[in-house]
Amino acid sequence: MDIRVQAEAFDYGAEAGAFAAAATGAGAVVSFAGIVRDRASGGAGGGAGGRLARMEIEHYPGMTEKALAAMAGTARDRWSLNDVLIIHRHGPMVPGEVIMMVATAAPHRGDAFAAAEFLMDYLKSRAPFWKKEVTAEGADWVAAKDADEDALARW
Amino acid sequence: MDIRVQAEAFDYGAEAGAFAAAATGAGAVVSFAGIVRDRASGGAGGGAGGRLARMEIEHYPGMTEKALAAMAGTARDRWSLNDVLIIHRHGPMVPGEVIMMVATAAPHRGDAFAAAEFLMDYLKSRAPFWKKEVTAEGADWVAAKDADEDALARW
Amino acid sequence: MKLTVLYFAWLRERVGLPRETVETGATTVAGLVEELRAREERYALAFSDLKSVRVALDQELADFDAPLDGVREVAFFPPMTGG
Amino acid sequence: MKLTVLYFAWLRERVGLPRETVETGATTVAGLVEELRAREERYALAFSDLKSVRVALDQELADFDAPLDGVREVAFFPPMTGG
Repeated sequence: MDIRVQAEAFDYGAEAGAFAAAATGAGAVVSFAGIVRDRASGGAGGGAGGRLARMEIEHYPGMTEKALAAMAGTARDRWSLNDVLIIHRHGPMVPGEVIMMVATAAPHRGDAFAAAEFLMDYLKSRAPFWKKEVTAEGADWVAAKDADEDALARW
Repeated sequence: MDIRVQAEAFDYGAEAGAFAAAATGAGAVVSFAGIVRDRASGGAGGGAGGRLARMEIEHYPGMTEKALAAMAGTARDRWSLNDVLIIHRHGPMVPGEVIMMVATAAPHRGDAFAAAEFLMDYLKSRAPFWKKEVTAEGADWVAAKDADEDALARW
Repeated sequence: MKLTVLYFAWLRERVGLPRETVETGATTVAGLVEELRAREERYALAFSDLKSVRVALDQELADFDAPLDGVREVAFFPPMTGG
Repeated sequence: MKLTVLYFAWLRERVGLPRETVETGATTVAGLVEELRAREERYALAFSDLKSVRVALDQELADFDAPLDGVREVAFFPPMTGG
């Protein structure tokens, strides 16, 4: 299990490849990458906003690591997994940059998919990160979506 | 959309990384890698079998490419996707080698996950590939699992 | 009618060849299977349990009651195990 | 009782600082919020809509009616938007 919270950019392909290569005995690896889009989310409505100049992610040092470790632990208790990787960046980043990734390795694909989706749903709404979007019109905190909160109900 | 059926090994990390980098405008990339396990599947029961020496995958040249392209097309019709990648190997391979990968890029993570799972479920039971496992005791064709057939019902 | 018939995986092994040209009067897949079964023991063995046999007509999955009208390539194989 | 209080995202911006030490007699999070609101307009503004405020006690998510007994660090922030 490997959990990293960092300002530095990372190489998604290299991380996903190394994770899959290290997952001895696993038959299935699922990985997710979240990427900075080129349009702002458009506030609470979630509609397409203006062209995004950059994104800034604030987090709560200390709590972030604990929250991610707890989520990964829950995933390992709940599904049959060989390994879990979470990397999440904070600080400024521009469109096209990878914000974060989650990877799961399991003997069977159902477990790998379910655990990855579970981690993403919890990470969206229960890990202390806050996104701010900067466009030509100014800066705006991204509003949490009801759909993201609702997604937790399925687990 | 990129679909490749090949005997040659490929670099999962490099492919996943390049796919994510090329997915302009996507916020979410999901990738799946299927890896040769070190134990045989144990026949129709699906229990753990003996130590796997190698796996051989037979396919139906011509139909394979058409079937994968049709599945990818259905996924693009059904979900909002920026891009789809499928690579599937045939021929002999040893434990730890990557058999195949699927990657999906979408504006939102729900679409990327659903499309990747849909493609995996269809690929398992509707693409003309057949796995043979070779152990010290001999060679055996992998039996299709009822669970894989049942998984199609959810789409 | 002349058809190219393909066999894959254990069907190929039981029949003993990967492809052959078959001259048939059958109008459906089921009729073709009956003709093949009647030929030789190895065909009878390959087609002994049709629940474990799938068929594709011109590279599209089909049912055993599908007509062979206009078909050029018939493939028989076990349930697929890709991924 | 002395508490370290942290603010994140727009709560930090409205309050105007990321952390402070607060001397309080409140026994619950809700009591602490009332004290802060009464201090100055910027606090009243930050806590004007509690439906948009989340709280963590010693780095664990908590409710507004949670007791402050033994707590050393209280953090206020908007709903999280990670991933």
